[in-house]
Formats: sequence, C-alpha cells, structure tokens
Amino acid sequence: MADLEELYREIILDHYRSPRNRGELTDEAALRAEGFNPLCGDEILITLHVDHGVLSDIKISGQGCSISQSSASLMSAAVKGKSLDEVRQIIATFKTLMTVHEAQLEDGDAEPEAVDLRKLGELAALQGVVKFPMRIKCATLGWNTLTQCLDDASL
Amino acid sequence: MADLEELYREIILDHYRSPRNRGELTDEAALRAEGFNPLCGDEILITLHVDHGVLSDIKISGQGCSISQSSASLMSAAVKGKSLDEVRQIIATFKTLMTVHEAQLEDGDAEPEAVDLRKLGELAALQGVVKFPMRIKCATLGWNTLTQCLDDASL
Amino acid sequence: MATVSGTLDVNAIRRDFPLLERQSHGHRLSYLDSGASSLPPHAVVEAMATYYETTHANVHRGVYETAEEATRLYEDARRTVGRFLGASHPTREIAFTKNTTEAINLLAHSWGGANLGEGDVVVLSIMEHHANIVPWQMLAAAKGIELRWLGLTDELRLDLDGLDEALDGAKLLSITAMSNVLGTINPIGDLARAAHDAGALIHVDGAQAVPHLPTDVVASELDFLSFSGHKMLGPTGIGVLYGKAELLAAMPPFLGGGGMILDVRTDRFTAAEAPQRFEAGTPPIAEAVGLAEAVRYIDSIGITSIRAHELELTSYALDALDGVANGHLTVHGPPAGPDRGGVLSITLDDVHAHDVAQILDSVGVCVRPGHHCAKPLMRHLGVQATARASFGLYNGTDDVDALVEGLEQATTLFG
Amino acid sequence: MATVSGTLDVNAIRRDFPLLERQSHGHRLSYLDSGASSLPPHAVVEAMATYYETTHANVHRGVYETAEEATRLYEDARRTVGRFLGASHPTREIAFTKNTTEAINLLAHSWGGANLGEGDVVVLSIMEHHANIVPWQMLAAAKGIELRWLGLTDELRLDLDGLDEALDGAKLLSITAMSNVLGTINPIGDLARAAHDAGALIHVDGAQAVPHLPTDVVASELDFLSFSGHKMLGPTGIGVLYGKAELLAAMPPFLGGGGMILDVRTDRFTAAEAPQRFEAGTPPIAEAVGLAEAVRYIDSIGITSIRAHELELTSYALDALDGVANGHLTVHGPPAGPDRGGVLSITLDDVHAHDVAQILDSVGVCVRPGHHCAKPLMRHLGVQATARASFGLYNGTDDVDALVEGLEQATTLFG
Ligand SMILES: Cc1ncc(COP(=O)(O)O)c(C=O)c1O
Ligand SMILES: Cc1ncc(COP(=O)(O)O)c(C=O)c1O
Repeated sequence: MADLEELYREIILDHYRSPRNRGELTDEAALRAEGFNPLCGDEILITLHVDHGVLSDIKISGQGCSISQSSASLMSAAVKGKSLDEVRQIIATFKTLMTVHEAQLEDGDAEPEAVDLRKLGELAALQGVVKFPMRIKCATLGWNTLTQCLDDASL
Repeated sequence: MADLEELYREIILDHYRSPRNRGELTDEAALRAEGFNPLCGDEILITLHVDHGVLSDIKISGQGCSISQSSASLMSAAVKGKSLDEVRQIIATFKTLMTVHEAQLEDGDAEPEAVDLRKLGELAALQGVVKFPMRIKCATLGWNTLTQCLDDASL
Repeated sequence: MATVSGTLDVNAIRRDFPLLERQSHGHRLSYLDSGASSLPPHAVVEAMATYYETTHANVHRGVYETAEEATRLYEDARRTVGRFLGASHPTREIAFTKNTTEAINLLAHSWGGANLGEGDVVVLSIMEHHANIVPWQMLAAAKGIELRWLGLTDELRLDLDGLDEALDGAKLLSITAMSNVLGTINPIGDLARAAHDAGALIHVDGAQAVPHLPTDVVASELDFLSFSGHKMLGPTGIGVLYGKAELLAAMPPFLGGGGMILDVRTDRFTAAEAPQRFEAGTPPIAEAVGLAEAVRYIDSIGITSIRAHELELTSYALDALDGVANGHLTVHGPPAGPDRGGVLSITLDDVHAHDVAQILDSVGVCVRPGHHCAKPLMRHLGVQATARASFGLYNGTDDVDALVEGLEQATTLFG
Repeated sequence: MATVSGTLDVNAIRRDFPLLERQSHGHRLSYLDSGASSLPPHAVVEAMATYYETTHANVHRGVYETAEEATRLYEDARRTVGRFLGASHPTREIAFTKNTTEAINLLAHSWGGANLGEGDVVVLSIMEHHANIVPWQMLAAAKGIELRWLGLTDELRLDLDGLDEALDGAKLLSITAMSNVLGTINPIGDLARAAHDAGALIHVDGAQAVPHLPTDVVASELDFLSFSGHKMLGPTGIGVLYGKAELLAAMPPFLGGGGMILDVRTDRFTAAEAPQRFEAGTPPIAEAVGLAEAVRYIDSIGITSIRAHELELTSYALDALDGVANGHLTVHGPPAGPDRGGVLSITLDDVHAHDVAQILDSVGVCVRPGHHCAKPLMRHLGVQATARASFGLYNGTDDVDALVEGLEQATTLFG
C-alpha cells in the first residue's frame, strides 16, 4: 500500500481532477498530434502553437487514467512558454526518470543516468510510477505524443 | 520382435521382392489413378482395364515400403479378373480388416465388424499391420487409390 | 467460506488450482480475470509435463514408439475436443490453431478468400472482439467486401430487429456467442437459423462461450466455431477452428509448409485433406495434450454445473455492486439471467478503470482494465475503458466480496 | 559408456532429460530424431509448470501482480532469445510465432506482399524444407513472382557457381542455414553478402541451425531468420521470426486481432508497432517462458561445445556406417567437417526407409523415415525416402552403435 500511496500522490490526484491547459486549439496554425495507449485505450490529443522558437501555447484533450492525465497536465504546465530547446530538455529529463525502470522492459543493459529530481519540480511527483512498470506507458503517453508533434513539424 | 515378425511375414517380403502385375497400362482406354502417402512419400500409380463389368487387367507402379508395395501387389492379384462387384467386396473386406484398429485413429465408436480371415486368402498376411497404426496408411494406399480410380470413372 | 453456490464445492475445486494458493501484496488472490485467460488446474500442467518427459516426439511421420504415442495423443485430443462440442466428425472438423485469433484469420483468409468477392457482405455485431473484426477488415481492404454491423438494445443485448435486414444478401454472419465485455450471451441457435434462412453461413466466436456454457455445434447448426485453449483451463499456444466437414474440405489452405501438403515440386504443391491442410508445420502437440486434459477436467465437473455456479455468482455480484459508490458505479451489461455470462464490466464515474484495477491489485483482486479489444463496443458504450471482473469455476462469493471492498477503497481514494 | 566426446559429459547431460530413462520395446531409448523435434530438459518443463502454477495471466493489459510478472517473463524471453542470436535490438526484432512455418508465412505474406510484385524474383535452394518453399509458391500464385532455385554440387553442398546469376535482379534469397536431410551447412554469411551485393535481402531458415550451431545475425548480416522452439530443447507451440528493426518496422501486419492494433473503428484499424504488430491474439506465453529456459540451458552447456560434440559424433557415425550392408548403404550428405551438421539420411539398396525405421524401432532406435518435408530435394537425390538419424547434445556413441546394429538387422531380415 505504501507503493500505491506513492503512485497516487496528492499532486497527481489534483492534476487529474483539475487538469491544466485542458482543451483544443482549433486554428489553422496549431500543430496537432494524437496518441494512443493501445494497452489500455488511453487517448490524447495535443494541440500547440510555436512562435519564434517558443512553445507559446499548448492544450491537451482526450481521456485516460489518473496517471496519463496528470502526467500530461503536469507536462503542459512544465513546457508552456518554454523555448523548444528547453522543451526538448524537459522531455529528455522526464523520459530518463521513467526509463530508470522502463529499461528493464527494453533493450540493452546500459546504466541509466541518474536524474536530478530537483530539476523536475512538480514533475517529480510522477516518480512513484516507476515502481509500476505497466503504468509507465500511461505516464509517458503525453510526452511521446508531444515529441511526435514536434518531430512531425521538424521542430 | 514377435510383432515385427508378424508384420514382415514371408509372403509380404515375397510380394515386396517380386511384385505381381508391376507396370503401367499406357493405352488410351486404361483408367489411371495416382496415390500419395504424404506422411512417408510413398507414391503409387494404378492403371487398369474394365471390360463388361470385369476388371480385366491391372498394373501397379510407383515406389514405397514393403507394406505399401506388397499390399498393392496382393491387391492386384486379388482383384484381377474379378467383376466390379466382387472387387468392391474385396476392397470393403480388406478395409474392414484395417479399420479394426484404424478405428482408434478415426471418428466414432462403432464396434467394427469382425472379418472372416478365410475369405481374404493371401491378403490375410497383411493382418500383422494393424498392430502398427502408423503403417496402416501404407497398407491401404493401393486400396484407396483403386477405390478412387473406380469412383473417378463412376464405376 | 468461498461459495454461495449449492452447485459447486468451490473450496474443493480451488485445491486443483495451485496458483490460487499464491498471495498477492499480502492478500489472498482473488483471480477475476478468467475472461482474459483462465488458470490451468494441476491436472493440465501435469499432463503436459508427463507428455514432455515420457512421450514427446514430432507427430505424424515417425514410426517409433514415442512418435506413435505422440501422434495418438494429438489425434485423440482432436476427438476429445470435437466430442466436447458435439461435432459429428471430430477427425475432419477440428483444426488446431495457435489461438482464436488465428482461427478467425484462417477462416477469413481461406473461406473468405475463396468465397467472397467485391460487394459481398459479412455481418458482424458491434460487440465483437477485435479478433472477429480486424481479419474481416483486412479482407474488406483486399477484396472489397462490405461489413454490416448489428447493433445493441438499451439493455445491451443484441438488437434482433435489424437482423433480417442485415442478413439480406449476406454471405456470412460472424458473431460472438458471448461478449467478453458485457457478458451478453447471444442466441446462436436462432442466429444460425436466421443466417441459413437468408442463405448465409454462420461463424461463432466461442472464445468466451465454450469455456463457460454448454456448446453443441450440431444442435445450434453452426458452420464454424473458434475458441482458445487458454480461456478454458487449458494451455496457451493452442486454439481451435471447428468447421463442418464439407465446408472445411472445400477450403483452400492458409499457411503453407510441412504437414499440409500431399506433394511439392519446384513449380507447384498439392494440399492435403482437411484438417491437416490447415495445420502447417509442427503443431502445438503438448498444448493439444493439455487442452484435452482441460476438457476432461471440465467434463468431470460438468459444464452445466459450471454455468449454474457462474450465473449464481453473477447474480450475487450484481446485487453486491448495486450499493457501491452511491450510484456512481455502472455495470455495463444485461441483468443476470439465462443470457448473461459471468463478466462484469465496471465503470466508476470518478475513477478511471486503470486506477480501479491498480487499487484492486493492491488488495489481491485481479481484474482487467481497458478496452478489452472491443473498441467499437467501447465507443458505443461511450466509455473508454472498463474494469472487468470475470468469473471462473474457482471463484466464490469471497472473491466478489473482495472486489466490492476494493471498489469502496477506490472511491474513497479518489473521492 | 555414452561418449567419445572429450567435449561433453553426455552421461551427465542425459540425467537432465527424463525421457531418456524410458525403455522402448525392452531397449534403452536411442533418440536419434532431434532434427524433427528435440527432447526438452527437465528445467524447461519445470519452468513452464512453475509459470502455470505460480504466475499465469494474460500479458500486456493487466496491471495486477501476476499479469505484470507474466508480461515481464514474456518480454524477457524476447530479450533472451534476441541476445542468443546476437540481435542488436531484441525488443524490436523478435516476433514470436507458433513455429518456423508460421514465421516464414508471416514473412512471405507481409514483407513479400508489400515488396514483391509480378516478375520479382525470390531465390530458394533445392535443399529447402517445404516450410521455405510452399509460402513462396503461394505468393507466386497470388502475385506472379518468380522462384529461382540454387542447385547442389556432387558432394551435396550448395552449388555456389550459379549464385550470382540466380541473384541477378532478385529481391530476396531465402535459404536454409542447414539442410534437415543432408546436414549440409550453408555459408550464410557469404550468402548474405552476395545477396546484399546483388541488392537483395536474405532470409535464413534457421530451424536446424539455431539449435546446433552458433548464430550471430549481426556478424552474418542476416535480414531475417526463422526457427522453432521445439527443435532447440524448447516447447512446441512457439517459433521466432527475427527481422532487422527497420525491416520489421516497415512491414504491414499479417494476422489481425487483439494485441496488434492501436485502434479499431468499424471502418478501419490502425496497426501497432513491430513486433507486437505481428503477434495477434494471446501469444504463446508459457511457451516463451519455456523457450527462454531452453536458451539458458543451451548457454549453460555452450553452443560451441554442443556443435563440437555433434561433429565428433557425426564423424564417428559416418565411419561406423561405412562398413554396414556391404556397400549397399548410402548416407546422403557431405563428408564430416565444418560444413556438416549431425543429420544422417540413410538409404539401403534393398530396404525401404520406412521398413528400416520400423526395424530400428524394435530395438529402441528412433529415426524418422520419409521425405522430411523436402520433396524437391528427394527428387534431386533420386530417392523417395530416407531413414534419417539426427543428433542432439544427449546422444553418444552408444546411440550410434545401436543404430548400426539395427541397420545390420534390417539388411539381414530383407537380405
Ligand atoms: C529446415 C527446416 N525448416 C523448417 C522446418 C519447419 O519447422 P516447424 O515444423 O517447427 O514449423 C523444419 C522442421 O521440420 C526444418 O527442418
Ligand atoms: C470474444 C473473444 N474473441 C476472441 C478472443 C481472442 O482470443 P485469443 O487472444 O486467444 O486469440 C477473445 C479473448 O481475448 C475474446 O474474448
């Protein structure tokens, strides 16, 4: 049960109940990407604006569990207003956090880098997820979708 | 080893070494049917003549083990010169002999009929085969091919 | 304390399932995921181990003693499975596949490939598992066939009103006997007659039904039936396609290779008879031995008793769930009754299925969250995921009680 | 008294294989049919039984403890198998199938379906198993591709003289690493380079090689490799298709159903990533656990030692057979050496292979008679069937001696 409480920290439940940057940017200029978690059916739609190298606005819609929703909400708060370089940096740091354990489910034996949790701010709350390997894909759904959105636009 | 000797009776080996009615009828009037045993690669070609309801000539070619070859040879000797009714009768009797045990590998639980071995003449020598279920298909190859030949010609 | 059921002695049955002795997170394991995969009784595991350690050999071509025995065991399994379904000609009507999914792909590719063309209609229902959707979509993409969809009533039963219209001019009705999400049991005998009246054949996805309900392919007049070993107390790695003898006999091969041929030359091959024609390569031999043992185990308990027990448990559970979460809990499916199987798809208004399942796990209750490979149905229900509890003969009211308690915890945590 | 081999302690190894304690017709069992299917060591049987009795659950979708463990075991098996082959990206390059045959059908259907059209050339060899012929013939019938055949030298090695010509303009070379009839080991690294130089890809049928020879897909530059669990001390019901990550990633799905999709709507589906895309339905979970254990067992003995042992045994056997039947015995295959595996296809001038095998059975010697699913090769050899003895790590000179003695009996009986 200790693990469970670490998973469902108050901050996670808060972002789940009151997701930040909820909605959809529907104008022509908005970049869009959809993500699925085929294992559990979670769906996410990310729309965002990039102005002069800055991720100026981001909206998240879709449905999913507390982990995928709060992670996407925390992500949106973390990346909004940041330069694309910073965004890439945040994504990389977060993915490293998740990979610490996801590595067990992936290739290779490379020692994962340690992550400085202080750098992560609120995102550090998602740390409890790594004890639940099946949930890592929930936590990373929004992040992978954001990456894809930037990649698709060659940003 | 007792079973093995029953399988390889002298008469079987004799028909294997000196097959009766070996060859192929190549004239236009000859009926033909080919049989395979996909399990072991045995192949058989039966050609025959039917005149006024009598199986007047039959030739066997192909390659196979002592059981398939001797069984076909014994069969050719048993059916040659017989009326088609008699041929069907001989086929049925022989198949019943084999089915006594093949039944275990096939559908249904029907009690197989007993076969009067005296009626079978030399064919009774093949009786030892039923103790070797995997070989029954060898013994019946020629017979099934003959049946198919007659069926194909609607005889 | 396991059972309400006068029908089955669940405590005795549990002793046959070693996995149920396991604890999870310090709790007794309440395995409520038999709809995904059932647990095998010890007899099944033992039968396979014994096979491997006393008999194993490749089948069909060997003449030595163990090869003959292995062949006999494998072919006996075909008969055992066929008899369990009431098939008239088990040795010609049962093809072993790797799972239900392969069985349906085989059907779509072979029967569908040979018998369906541009504009031909296959009727499905909206409650199908992806295994009974995607193969037909692939065929639609390849050959231009049309898919028609039967809908559901408000009570989440199959909507029979649209049946005749949907079947009009159709070549095949391919439908599940029991929904893996709703528990809805479809009237497959009636559907078969309706299909035949319309000149169509019927294929039934029996993955959920065969393990839990009496099946009689002859009485129900089924043309094709598919199901999996691992959902009926058997091993993984084996499934079954039943087809009427004359239908299978007329179907072209699916996978090519050893065992399915009569002859191969460099420029052509000749296919073997059915069902061997559909069993390319070394078949799942040990798995067939295990599946036959699973059938014997089910027979020893009695499928009718299993069904009665699971229905009692379903009623008990539906009653028990009624009080949970103050009306914020939904069980998606018809009320308990003769057309209701032991599958409970639960949603809570405020807790996502994934979180429900996670919290249940922490108290030893195994349920499955997600779309259950039935996304069109999920869209119809307007939900994205449910937490599904599904019963097996080894479940008792104690498992339901644990489920209810876990659900209360979930509502509290997310309250 | 089991061994000539300085390499392996066969007596110790045999204790790991319970089936070898069995008697047959009152004789010690000489199991010489590993080419058809190998015997599993106790550790493999035990790993599967333990899996079933402590862990079993369906993979990928459950969040409860046993489902997580089952998923991990299944995915770990992928990594274990991938590492055994030297794959760079095991989790993306290993797809589990039901056997080699399905793996090759998958390749032909998916890669072939997407990349080959009218007139495109696939090069095979005349020594292929039907599993590596029939799927390509089916594709030829469906899409009008051309099949070209590599021949053999007098010594029954692959005839490399015709190689460049055959590869000219070809899209794929699909060839066995080791003949299941001749024991011939093909130079797959060289063949891969030749194929690549000609702009073709290479698929290697590793059903016979992977269990008996060191394999390194990267060093040999293989694009695709297929093989079966049951020939490498593992269970029935599982096979493997290895494909380079970028190749698998670009291939369309084969079987449709659950687990291989991202999304399904009534009018379309979206496929998942490779290798999941190729694993429709519930996969062979327990079988993957067993296969991983088989790989660990092989690793514990060492594939190089196994190879050395089997080569020694092959030399011993070829010498011993030389004197049998007064020159009326033929072993179809190259002389013992680095390109010769432990498979002895025997014909006697006066005794049919089927009878040879039957007589050998009566003294406890298990060999396989027939065409070994290689009819084009049999036609090339001008024989209809051979009696094939094939070695595994548990065989010793005593098995060869029993074989020789049984062959003498056969010649006497039919003499
Ligand atoms: C060279 C070769 N390829 C393919 C196969 C087919 O393997 P499976 O029957 O396991 O699909 C075999 C085994 O019979 C073989 O020896
Ligand atoms: C109704 C239904 N059909 C088909 C399947 C697919 O079965 P398998 O995964 O064994 O192929 C399932 C199981 O998930 C099911 O519930």
